Amino acid sequence: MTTASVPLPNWISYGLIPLINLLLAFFFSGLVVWWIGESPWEALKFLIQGSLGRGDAIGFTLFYATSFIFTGLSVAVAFHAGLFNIGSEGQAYVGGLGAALAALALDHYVPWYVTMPFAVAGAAIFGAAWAFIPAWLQAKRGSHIVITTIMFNFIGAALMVYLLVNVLIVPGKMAPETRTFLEGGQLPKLDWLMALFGLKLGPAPFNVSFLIALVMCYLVWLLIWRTKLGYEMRTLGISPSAAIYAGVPYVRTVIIAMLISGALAGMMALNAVNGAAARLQVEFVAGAGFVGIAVSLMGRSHPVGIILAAILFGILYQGGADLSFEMPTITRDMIVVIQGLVILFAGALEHMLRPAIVRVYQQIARA
Amino acid sequence: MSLDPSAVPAIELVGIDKSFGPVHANKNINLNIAKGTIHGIIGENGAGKSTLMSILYGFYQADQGEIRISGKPILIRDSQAAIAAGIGMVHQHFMLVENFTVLENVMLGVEGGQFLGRSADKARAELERLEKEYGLEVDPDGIIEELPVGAQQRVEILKALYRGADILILDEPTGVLTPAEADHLFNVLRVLREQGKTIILITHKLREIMAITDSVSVMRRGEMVATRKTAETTVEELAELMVGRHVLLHVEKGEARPGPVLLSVRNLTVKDARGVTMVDNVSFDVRAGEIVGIAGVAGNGQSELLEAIAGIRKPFSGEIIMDGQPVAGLDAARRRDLGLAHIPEDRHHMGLVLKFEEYENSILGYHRDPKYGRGAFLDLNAIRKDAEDKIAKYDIRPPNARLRTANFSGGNQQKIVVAREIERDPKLLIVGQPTRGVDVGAIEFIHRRIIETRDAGKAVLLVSVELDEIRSLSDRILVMFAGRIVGEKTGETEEQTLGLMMAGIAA
Amino acid sequence: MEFFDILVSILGSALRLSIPLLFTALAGLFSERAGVFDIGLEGKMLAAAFASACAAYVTGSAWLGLLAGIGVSIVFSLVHGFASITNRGNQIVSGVALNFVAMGLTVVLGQAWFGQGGRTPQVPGDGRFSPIILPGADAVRDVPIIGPLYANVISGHNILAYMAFLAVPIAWWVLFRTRFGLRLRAVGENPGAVDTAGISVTWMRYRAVIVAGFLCGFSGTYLAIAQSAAFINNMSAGKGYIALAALIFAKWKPVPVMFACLLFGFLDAVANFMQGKSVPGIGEVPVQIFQALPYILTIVLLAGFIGVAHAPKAGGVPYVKER
Amino acid sequence: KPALVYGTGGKFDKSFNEAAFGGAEQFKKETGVEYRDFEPTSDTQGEQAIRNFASRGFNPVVAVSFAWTSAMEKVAAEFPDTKFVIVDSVVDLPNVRSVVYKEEEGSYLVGLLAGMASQTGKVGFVGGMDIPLIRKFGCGYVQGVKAAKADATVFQNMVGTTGAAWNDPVRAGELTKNQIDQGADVVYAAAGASGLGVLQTAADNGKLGIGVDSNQNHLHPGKVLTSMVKRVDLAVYNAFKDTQDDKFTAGVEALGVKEDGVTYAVDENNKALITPEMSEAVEKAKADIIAGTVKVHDYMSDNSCPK
Ligand SMILES: Nc1ncnc2c1ncn2[C@@H]1O[C@H](COP(=O)(O)OP(=O)(O)OP(=O)(O)O)[C@@H](O)[C@H]1O
Ligand SMILES: Nc1ncnc2c1ncn2[C@@H]1O[C@H](COP(=O)(O)OP(=O)(O)OP(=O)(O)O)[C@@H](O)[C@H]1O
Ligand SMILES: [Mg+2]
Ligand SMILES: [Mg+2]
Repeated sequence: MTTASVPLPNWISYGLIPLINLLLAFFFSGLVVWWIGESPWEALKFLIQGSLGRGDAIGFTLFYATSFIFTGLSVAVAFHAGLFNIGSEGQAYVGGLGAALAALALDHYVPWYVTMPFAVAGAAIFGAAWAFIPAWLQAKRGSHIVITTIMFNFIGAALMVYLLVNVLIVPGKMAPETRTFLEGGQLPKLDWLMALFGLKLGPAPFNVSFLIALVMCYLVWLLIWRTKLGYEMRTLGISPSAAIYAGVPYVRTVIIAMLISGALAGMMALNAVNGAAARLQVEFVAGAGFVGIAVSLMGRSHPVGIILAAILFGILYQGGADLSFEMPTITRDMIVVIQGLVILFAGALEHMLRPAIVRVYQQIARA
Repeated sequence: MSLDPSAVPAIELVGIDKSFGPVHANKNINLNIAKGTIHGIIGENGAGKSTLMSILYGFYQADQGEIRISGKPILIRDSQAAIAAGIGMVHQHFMLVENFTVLENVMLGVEGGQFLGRSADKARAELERLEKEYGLEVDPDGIIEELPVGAQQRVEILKALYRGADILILDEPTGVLTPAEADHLFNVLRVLREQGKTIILITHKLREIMAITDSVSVMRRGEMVATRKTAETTVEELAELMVGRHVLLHVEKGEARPGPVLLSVRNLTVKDARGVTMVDNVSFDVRAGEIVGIAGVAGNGQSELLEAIAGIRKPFSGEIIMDGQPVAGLDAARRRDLGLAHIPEDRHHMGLVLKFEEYENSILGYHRDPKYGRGAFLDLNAIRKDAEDKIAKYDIRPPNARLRTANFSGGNQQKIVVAREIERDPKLLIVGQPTRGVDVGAIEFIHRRIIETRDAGKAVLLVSVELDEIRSLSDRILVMFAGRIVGEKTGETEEQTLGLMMAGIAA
Repeated sequence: MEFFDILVSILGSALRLSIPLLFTALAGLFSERAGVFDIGLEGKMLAAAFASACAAYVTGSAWLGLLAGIGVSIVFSLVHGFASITNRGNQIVSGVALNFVAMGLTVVLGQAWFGQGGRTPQVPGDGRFSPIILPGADAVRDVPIIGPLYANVISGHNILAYMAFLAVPIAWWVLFRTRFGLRLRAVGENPGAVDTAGISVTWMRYRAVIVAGFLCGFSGTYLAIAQSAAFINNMSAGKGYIALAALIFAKWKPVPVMFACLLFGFLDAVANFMQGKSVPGIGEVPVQIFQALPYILTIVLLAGFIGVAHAPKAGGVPYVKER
Repeated sequence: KPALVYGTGGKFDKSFNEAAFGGAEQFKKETGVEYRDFEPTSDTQGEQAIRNFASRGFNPVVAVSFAWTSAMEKVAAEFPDTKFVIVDSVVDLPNVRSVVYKEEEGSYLVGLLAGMASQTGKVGFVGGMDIPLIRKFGCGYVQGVKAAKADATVFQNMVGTTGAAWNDPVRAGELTKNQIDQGADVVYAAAGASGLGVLQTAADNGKLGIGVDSNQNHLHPGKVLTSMVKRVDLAVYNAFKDTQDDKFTAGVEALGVKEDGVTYAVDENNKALITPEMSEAVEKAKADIIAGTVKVHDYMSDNSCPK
């Protein structure tokens, strides 16, 4: 008999299965490491030490995690409405413009906590704006959002490079980037938070936007499971035909979902631009938007899951940097491989193990 | 025609068993069918008929059991094997490639050679021969999606014959046919029988069973409950076997006290995606305190009419006036606000979100109602409380508002929908196939609720393909044929008369 | 340098730039016509480029390079098949995943093996597909109009380029004139029909994705050891997505696919040519505009201004018989 | 313990980074002192690598490529007692030595050769990322070409405007092909790894290329006119050496023809291409520059190039 429609308890569906998938992904990553002639265990050791071993390491880990929480939420919100937003990367990039403009405009005159709301708004609005056209095309014209968002990633990159190279660059400087923000344009580090745990943050750019990210997690949770809009998004996401029956307005819901998704992606810039670099740089997103896909898939599109997944990837990114430093034969791109494998196993192959697990479960259930 | 019992049966099914996850669709089925006969299979929706046939055709694999073709046990691993064993099937939902030509569809799988060029010409010749022989005209170069359903079904039959089938399975072939087409089909089947081919005919229409089959089997909830020689049984007996007890589907109900008109439809025309007119300039009224039933063979536009009134499908032209207010421009949600409730035909794809928990479905379509939460937020406690009340009142089992809807049985799923829509106490209730795939207990329960709604002075519009249901519930009956309303009758009207009207013959 | 020479030069460049798109789009054609969407074209191209460069560098033979490219690309296809056909996973998610695996793995291995920041070493002469001067090219070079056209646009490409254009009629013939093609198209429209006709949907789709892998092998190889002489990090640079767009733009038909790819190639060539030059009236246009042009155009086309494109009906939907 | 952080091109890029690697190796050979190096594959890794070395007590920490400028500014401030060296950019901190080259002078020399070698009187320049530094190369090159043929035309293109531009030989090759189609018969590549595409295309089309940073003549023997050698190896070697004999000096160090920081390369691969009068002329130019009688304009001095 087929096992597809046999119900499983949540702790299996949302706990055990993702965990096993994750382990599979790591197993294959280990194979790659072994293939290029290094010891997976050694690698793992460096990875953990490098990401959790010291205060600043943890700081970096959480810094990366912050970015991934934003992009993960971004992907998840769209996902709940049945939309696959691959454009978080570009939306975050353009969002950076909003965040930077706010900082550049205000940092001379006001302290950071005055600038912050404007930076948040700027990032969100620019990010959302970048998601709008794909959303509109999907809703009105039915052009596939996956393709359009990918295209907008490229267009966004071109736009930002143009602005940075020709408009925002500091004359005479080599690198295409804005001037460094003053205190008033930056988001302060969370040394005190680390201090609470007796850790020294050191140079790690772990900053206030982490708290903003947590707030966003709560808001997203509210939106999806506690609001009427969220209910409509989920209905549309699971069963478009039922959504029509229920009178869920398709165009409006799709566009709003994507705007929220884009806004969340945009806010990732707070962490990288206002928090860390204190300037807008070319390619500052550095793939965080794509990591969001893996994070959201791993976290089953639930804020709590996303936080955990984001921290996991934070560990990968920070630990990976250290790893590649200790084992020069393993470049940091190893992370991209792992990321791909996680998406493969936690996403595309999520059902691979289900039949087997269902049988085992039924055995145990009977016994 | 040989009904000699000593002869080896063409088909023997021994202990066939099949489950789809929680659904036990076929339970230890045994069946013999003699060569050169037409064998009917009847049963409620969801009884397991299609599943059984799909197993015989190798589309599904049985979990247990054996299949013997003219005595020889064979393993039918896939349709290839079935075809090789001389079995052909016309599926309930056609299996045609819509943007291919008739010829391409017929050739698919039996192209006769790596390259299409010459073999196509051979196929064309053969196809034309078959068309002549059985009088199944279709244009070999016609594109499927541009053909009427009847023609598409002919293509399905030609496909089977082209593959040299000796055993032909037809799963509810007449559901989509006009009576004329149906008669034509039966003539074809008779010709095939003369040639010694064995035919299995699945249908809901006892009339057809009596008209054409030599023997008939009845399925109920996955089991094969009886097999009879058609000559030796009666419609009443079959009906009783089907639902498992003596059917007096006539629910006792008092006189209707019609009030003011709550729904009036004026010159409504609805076209489907392909631009084919499904509802053709229809006008009628439904008054408070009456049940108006719309009878008709499936596919004569009732579904489209219902969806147009519900605001799910855009009318092409005409007016829909609800409680004195034109609503053609409004979407489903707005119409609900005006007091419309809608029990849709398809609970799995419209009425419910199977992945949701029960309580979430209990507000589907009404989630914006302030009673379920102020402002932008949902008040989960209020919603669950409300859901539990309905569960109690409608005896939905298991009584658990936190259970995934997909894990309720169909009948209970249907009760969830009925409870949600009727408990709104709407001004106007429109109902489609309220008891499809629902067991008898649930059927009576749902019927009673619908009548109570009427007696509470609501207007009810009922669409069903089950004549008995229509007759026992409706105060007035409108008969729909080919998108038109061909006549109006009272609930007491004889089945035969209605049947003729549904066939588009008499008015 | 007057207009005609410019045109010739741009056309030649456009042709060269459209080859990888063409192979890839044809790959997508087979896969999607069979109902398997493939965002992973990008990754397959990249993996193939890397494999071919490595093999060509080690063996010094371009053809072995091609073989390696095809092999690796097919492996990726099979993984995609395993996820989206056998395990009925989300085809887009699977494609995205494979793109990442390819992007990362190529650099990781490249760096580990050659220590050139993920690049492979330069492939020596025989390891590359070098330009072929068609017979008489030099002879007719000076004939006005056709001379330069033949000599600089038609002639002087490498064997893969000519294969690409040969592949178009072949693809058409296979899809519309063979049993394989008939079944392939059917499985992309209504797998149920194929199944009940006694043909294995799974096997059909696997064959389709294998063909896709095969073709991506060519495009990757072209990038690495025909157009250039080594593998470079992420050298596919989004071409896979552009090819996908070209495929949609061409409404899943072989010959239009060719023209779509030529169009995108032309845009790219113009972008290169225009850079630093000023457009009469407008003045100097920032290169970024030209670099973004193919993507912007894609959006415009997808927005339906080409009329609605009808994707294969069963596209993107795993074939599920039993719920 | 000295440490070295390469640019994103990778250690063996046959160019800039490989030159740096050479310098470090030479130091190791002479002194027997081990050193650590790291090859970032993306811009984000540079800062962490530099910091990691510093925090692990490496000294000096040498970072080649302007890409690490801002990273260096940050980290050097964090570790005031560590000596840092940045190549190709200026970081104004008491513990940082900034080594820059007078690329305009080296480019002038190869430009002169290009001008003389060109039959068509048309030559090309393909830059990597469009930044002042690369324009500086182009500007010196143009001056050299004009010095040889006052009426010569020079086509100039940049591969791109982001870090990717250093890594895109395909586009670089297409740009080169364009220039060749327009008549160029010598093309100067100042584009890191993308330059490989330039030299490749030039060679494929029977034209001459000019290499950059390290001696690239051997890549396509007989097809590379010469290479504008930039002695990054010197910068690295000196940095290591000076720190060892603690003669380390912070501040800007500008290496030109005079300091032998930039020059043009002649070896058996391109001997045949350099005619006696060419070498005579270029040697003279070299002398004049050292003597100061020829002044090559530096683009970055005023962000403009004399037409
Ligand atoms: N592919 C499937 N996956 C899961 N459950 C299925 C599947 N097909 C049928 N079922 C379930 O099996 C049961 C029998 O279905 P089946 O289609 O055989 O009934 P039927 O007698 O043909 O009904 P109808 O008269 O409506 O055609 C139903 O409960 C149905 O929901
Ligand atoms: N399309 C479907 N998708 C998911 N589950 C289904 C589907 N069809 C049926 N099921 C499940 O199969 C089980 C039986 O469904 P079915 O419609 O056959 O009801 P049933 O078996 O006839 O029970 P009853 O009619 O007595 O309520 C239910 O759990 C139902 O959720
Ligand atoms: Mg059925
Ligand atoms: Mg049922």
